Amino acid sequence: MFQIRIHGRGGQGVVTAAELLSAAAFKEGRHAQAFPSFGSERMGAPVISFCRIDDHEIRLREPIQAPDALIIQDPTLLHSVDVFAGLKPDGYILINSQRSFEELGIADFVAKFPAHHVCDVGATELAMKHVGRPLPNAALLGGFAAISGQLHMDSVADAIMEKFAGAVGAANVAAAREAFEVASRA
Amino acid sequence: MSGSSPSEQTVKFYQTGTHTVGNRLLDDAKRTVQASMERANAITSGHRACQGCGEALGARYALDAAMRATEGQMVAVNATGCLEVFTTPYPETSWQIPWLHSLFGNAPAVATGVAAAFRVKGREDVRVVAQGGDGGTTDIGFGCLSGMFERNDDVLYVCYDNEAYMNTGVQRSSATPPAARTATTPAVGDAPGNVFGTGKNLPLIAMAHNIPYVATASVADLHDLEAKVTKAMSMRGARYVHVMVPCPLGWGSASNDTIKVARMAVESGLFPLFEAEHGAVTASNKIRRRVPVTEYLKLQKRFQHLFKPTEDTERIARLQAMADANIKRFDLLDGEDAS
Amino acid sequence: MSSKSLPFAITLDPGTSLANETGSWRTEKPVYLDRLPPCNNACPAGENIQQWLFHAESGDYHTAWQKLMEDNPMPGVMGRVCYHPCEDACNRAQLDEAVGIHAVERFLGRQAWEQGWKPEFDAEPSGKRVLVVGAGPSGLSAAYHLTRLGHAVTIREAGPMAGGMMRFGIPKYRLPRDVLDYEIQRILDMGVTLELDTKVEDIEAAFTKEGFDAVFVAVGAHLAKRIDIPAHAAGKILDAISVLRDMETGAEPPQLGRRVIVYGGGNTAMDVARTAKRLGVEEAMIVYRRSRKEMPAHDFEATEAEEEGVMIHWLRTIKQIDETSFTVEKMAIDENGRPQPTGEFEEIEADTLVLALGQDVDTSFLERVPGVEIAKDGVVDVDTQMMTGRAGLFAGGDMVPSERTVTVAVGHGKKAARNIDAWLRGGAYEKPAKAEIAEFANLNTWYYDDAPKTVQPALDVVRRQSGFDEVLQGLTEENALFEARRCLSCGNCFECDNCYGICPDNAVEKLGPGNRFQFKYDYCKGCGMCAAECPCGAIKMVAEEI
Amino acid sequence: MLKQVEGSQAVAEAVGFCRPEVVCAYPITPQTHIVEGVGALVKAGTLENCEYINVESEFAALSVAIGASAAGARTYTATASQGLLFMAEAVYNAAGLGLPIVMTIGNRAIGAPINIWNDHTDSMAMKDAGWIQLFAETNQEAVDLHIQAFRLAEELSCPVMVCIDGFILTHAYERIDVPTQAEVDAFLPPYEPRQQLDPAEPYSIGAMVGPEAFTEVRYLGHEKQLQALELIPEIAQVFKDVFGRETGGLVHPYALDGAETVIVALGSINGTIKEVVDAMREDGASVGSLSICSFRPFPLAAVAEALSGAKRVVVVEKSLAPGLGGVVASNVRMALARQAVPVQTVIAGLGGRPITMASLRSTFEAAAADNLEDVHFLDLDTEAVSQELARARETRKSGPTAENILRRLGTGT
Repeated sequence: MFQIRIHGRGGQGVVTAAELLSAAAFKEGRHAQAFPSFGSERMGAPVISFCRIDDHEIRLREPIQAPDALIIQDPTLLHSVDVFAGLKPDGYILINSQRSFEELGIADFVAKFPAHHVCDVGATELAMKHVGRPLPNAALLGGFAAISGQLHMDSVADAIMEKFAGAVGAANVAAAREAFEVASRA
Repeated sequence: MSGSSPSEQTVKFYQTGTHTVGNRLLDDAKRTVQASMERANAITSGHRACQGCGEALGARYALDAAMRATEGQMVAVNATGCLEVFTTPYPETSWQIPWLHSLFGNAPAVATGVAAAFRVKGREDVRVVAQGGDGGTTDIGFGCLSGMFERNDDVLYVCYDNEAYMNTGVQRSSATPPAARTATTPAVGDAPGNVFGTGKNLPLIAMAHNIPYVATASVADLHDLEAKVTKAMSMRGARYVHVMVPCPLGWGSASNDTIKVARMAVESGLFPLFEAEHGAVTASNKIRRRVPVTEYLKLQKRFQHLFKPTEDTERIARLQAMADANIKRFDLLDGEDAS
Repeated sequence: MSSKSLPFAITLDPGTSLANETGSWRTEKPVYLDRLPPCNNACPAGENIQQWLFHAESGDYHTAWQKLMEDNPMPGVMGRVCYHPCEDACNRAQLDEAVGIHAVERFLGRQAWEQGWKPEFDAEPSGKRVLVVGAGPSGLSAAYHLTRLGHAVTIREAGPMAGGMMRFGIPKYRLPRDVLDYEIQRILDMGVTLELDTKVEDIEAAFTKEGFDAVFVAVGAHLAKRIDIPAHAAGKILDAISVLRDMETGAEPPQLGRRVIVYGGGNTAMDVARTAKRLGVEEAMIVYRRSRKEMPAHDFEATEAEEEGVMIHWLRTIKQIDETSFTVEKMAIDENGRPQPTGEFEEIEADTLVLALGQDVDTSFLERVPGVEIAKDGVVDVDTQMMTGRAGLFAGGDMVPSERTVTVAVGHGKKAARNIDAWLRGGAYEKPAKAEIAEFANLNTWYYDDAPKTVQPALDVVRRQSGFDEVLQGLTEENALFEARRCLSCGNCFECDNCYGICPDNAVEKLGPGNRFQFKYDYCKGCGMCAAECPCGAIKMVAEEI
Repeated sequence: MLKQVEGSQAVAEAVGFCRPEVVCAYPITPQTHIVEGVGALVKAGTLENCEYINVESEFAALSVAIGASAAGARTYTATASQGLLFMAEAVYNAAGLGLPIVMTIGNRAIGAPINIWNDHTDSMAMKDAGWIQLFAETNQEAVDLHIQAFRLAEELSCPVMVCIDGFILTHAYERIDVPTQAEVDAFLPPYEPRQQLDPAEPYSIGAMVGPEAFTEVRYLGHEKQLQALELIPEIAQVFKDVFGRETGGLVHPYALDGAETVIVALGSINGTIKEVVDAMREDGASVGSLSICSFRPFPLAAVAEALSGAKRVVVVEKSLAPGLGGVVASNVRMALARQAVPVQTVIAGLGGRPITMASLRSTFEAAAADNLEDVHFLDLDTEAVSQELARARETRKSGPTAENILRRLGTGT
């Protein structure tokens, strides 16, 4: 079972990201379970969502404490929340940032992980470029597909198109695909 | 009250004029439903209301009128209270119409549900009348009532106002008038009875919802009561009729004075009779023979402390002022008396 | 429907509470009753006024008239000349104004004439013959009622015309003669024999020789009272009765000169003065020793007289007559209401003095009849059955002790007829017990609409001074209907449905038009609302015996 | 048809396929997504002949449902937590009148302290109101139970609550086989009311019943629940025939063969419990679990039979009967009245406290070693409570407990 934990802030589509991941996995015939860190968070407050992916029915209902992957939609969280808590030693880290890990001040930490497991992508910029709004979640899913290999970019794209019809969907897919490219090159 | 064409006269100048329930010479249109041998008797005999119960009378008038207006295609919903208790103690019911009792505070909402059910079944010909006492209407059921009004559901709500919780033994409600003695506003101390400056005026609150029709009525004018219910049933949407029904037990009035007491309330101006449509007053019934409030108060033991051992002129004056205010506000006097 | 399929106890079949007979709660129970309306109670002729108004108010004038005719054979006359004590007693007077009963009665009389209605009655011929002496209101009424009861009646009248005081005492302008003639004729048409100019001298002979089974004498009071006034040279002095009689019988009207003094304060005095005015005298004066308050005449007659220009000298007595000058002394009323001389005098000029001081009965023809008692004031004594000391001889009208009005006379006629009938059948007439009076307090007048009395149109004064046209006009149908409908129906259910409508327990059963209502005592809790809200006081609460 | 969909959305669709005629909506987390979903179906015209009524309170919501149901309409509403308590009077009334209303409960804690997260206190507060209470283990079962609930309610003329864990199920996106309209129509016949308001048959419904008949009325209500014990498995069977899925029924036994320690629970926590059971079995422990789907009526016989082989029973429940312990545990003990089997209570997940596999496992192992106190509060911060108790002992005016603890934990304001 592959478990993803997504960190972000209210309004950044953190819950939607988990939903899209689960939808993409579903499209690949897998079982998936997405759920938010339930609460009454408002815009801007730290938010967590979860997604489990497996090949058979998922019965487990506990929050993900030892994730296989982390998606951090907002680098400012690095200093306010213990986003890395419980991350498996060979886990994956995807951070939404154009800055280097050094600049983010986590170079030493990420160094402990396999190089191709950690990546930062300027997803917000990509979103601005393609969608015109600073919503990094869809783009990050492309990045996640690239580094984790858990999902095909196409199923991520399908999931996005299903959630956001028409132009908005297409723009998000474009952002995701570019993020996919960026992450693949890294 | 004027006009002297012979046809007019046969009605106006018939001995009983427009005031009795019916009479042998009046054409049917001029009689009340209750004059008819074929009346519905929505509430039939054998109910357990007290002697001289104004509510039993008012309810039969209201519902029989509604029955006529709907040609019998009608359902009644009842809040908990005297009316419900005295009409349906197992194993007998006095109702001869489809009738539902759920709770004290939810009659308007239940009525909404009933109306919705008939609407969805394409039976919009079946109309819904919800009813309750002043407690169920102005207090515990107030939220549901406001909701029903606000949604403008196709329900006529009739409040039988006897100005206290009679079913539980005469406790104060928000419809209890100032100075009235109840079990929870006893006639003791230096300000005996209910407190001045309290209570709520539900007809006016109903009007504030902008619903199609609001009216006040009284068992003192049964033609008027019937006419208003009939008019209400000719409309769709949320409608509200507030009927004053004296309670001999709770008011300490003689059981045979029920109609007289109600009449004095109207003639003194303490209980104005008026109609309003979409939030605006459209008509008011003129006082026929104005009387001072004392004529009304003296008939009831609940106001006895205003007269014994000494006359409480100050509070009586405040009650008179309330009546005078109504008279002014609702323009209750005819022509020259008005000045 | 059956409740088998229904949830137990929570859901109930309609109307099942009928099994719960709440009548057992009752300590008092309502009962319907007919109280005696004050108008009926006050009517000297015993008319059932409320009942004939009840029919009139529904526009059924024929039934109303027939009902009226059961007690009074002359509605047209009565509606004009009766001083209507019924209206004085009318409860409606305490609400706004009394119902104009007389006007409706007069209207019904008019209807009967126009429609040619005949009184409906069915009585087996009794084979008995009754002689009525005197064709005045009393005699005519007796004859009428005796005929309704199946007896053969002969009226003997000393005078040339029937009607008695209705003709010889009441001027045309109050009672047009065509009305009088018509209603008298209607009585005769029922089979009554009338013999005019036939003075009965021998009552006994009527029994023995002619074989009448009973005799009713009602010859009235025709002898004018006289007084002595000191007169050096008396001017022309007449009596009121002769003046009024001459108006009917004389070749030409009586000569009264330019100025007339009528002496007296009764209705007759008023009639004579007003007649004089109509005959063209310049000054018609009335001299009366008491004040308006004490006069026996009805106030409206004095008022009408004054309207017509009659000058009334109150508190005066005539002390002396010298040709055309009359010395009168002013009087003053003492604490006992008696007039006392003041010693102050005045002079009044007049050509003629008409005495209107009342009448006495001519009882001479009865004095020979054994057993007949004559009272001290010259009237005939009768027992409660109106029979004199002579078995089978009855008397009534002005000649027996009572108020002297046409209506009282008509009432006597009816009462006598009933007694004579009972006597002829070998019994005694039992007057049915009176129901309790419907007092104003018994009514709930809220339910009656405001409806002031209709004013009968009156002839303008000029025409009243110049001719004998009837002063008061009749009502139109609309007005009569209106007036009839002002009746409060005191004490008698008129089916207003109030009790049926306002009973909180549906304990009143409506029996349909004309059949009134009945109580369902199984359910009546005895709250008393029906009695309290009955407009006319036809429901009474009575204690349940426990 | 398989979908990756949010639990609330799937339930909304399933309810829509049941063709409710009147739906009353009042928002309260975490149930809101469901009535929003149904509302959208009505607004879009997908769900026809349905009156969707926005009311002013939960009390009104169920009251409107009562009126609609009494007038013969298939009626649905949903609520949670405070909302369920606010409509409590109407909850009893609907059952007393025998109205087949179906209501979803998005299970949530009851304040104070105010708390929007999941536990079962709300449903438990109404467990004896006369309604049937079915608890869903998964979102698939949540969907299926609603379809079964309408049939059950209408056959018995008794209201049914379908209880779904708030957030855990209502807000989870999962693979769910959402049925088609045709399938539901094949399973659920049109509503034929046992009684209804009808001018042609003017009954009085809701009479006042005195001592002379009240006990009988209550007995009949009890009898109705006993009938449900028969009917629930039958309907589950019919459902399986139509949909090919085994959901609903009275209880779901899991790995009971030779299980000495059996875990009993309601709702979604059974998923995690099964994982724990599997893990422990792999390590040779003889544990199994029993998920109770029908809490009212309580399947005494079925539970007794399922637990007949157990040496000990641990009831994990998301509700607390203060002063007693476990509500479910008490019921299970009654089922085991004739078996000398210890039943222990584990109070877990109150107010949304995560229930982790680790905590459960250690607890079950302690139980298996007969080393678990009753009543056990899972993951209780003993330090926090003991300090607060000490403080309270010291000062009379100790202030509000909740705020004190938060302050101490440094998460308060």
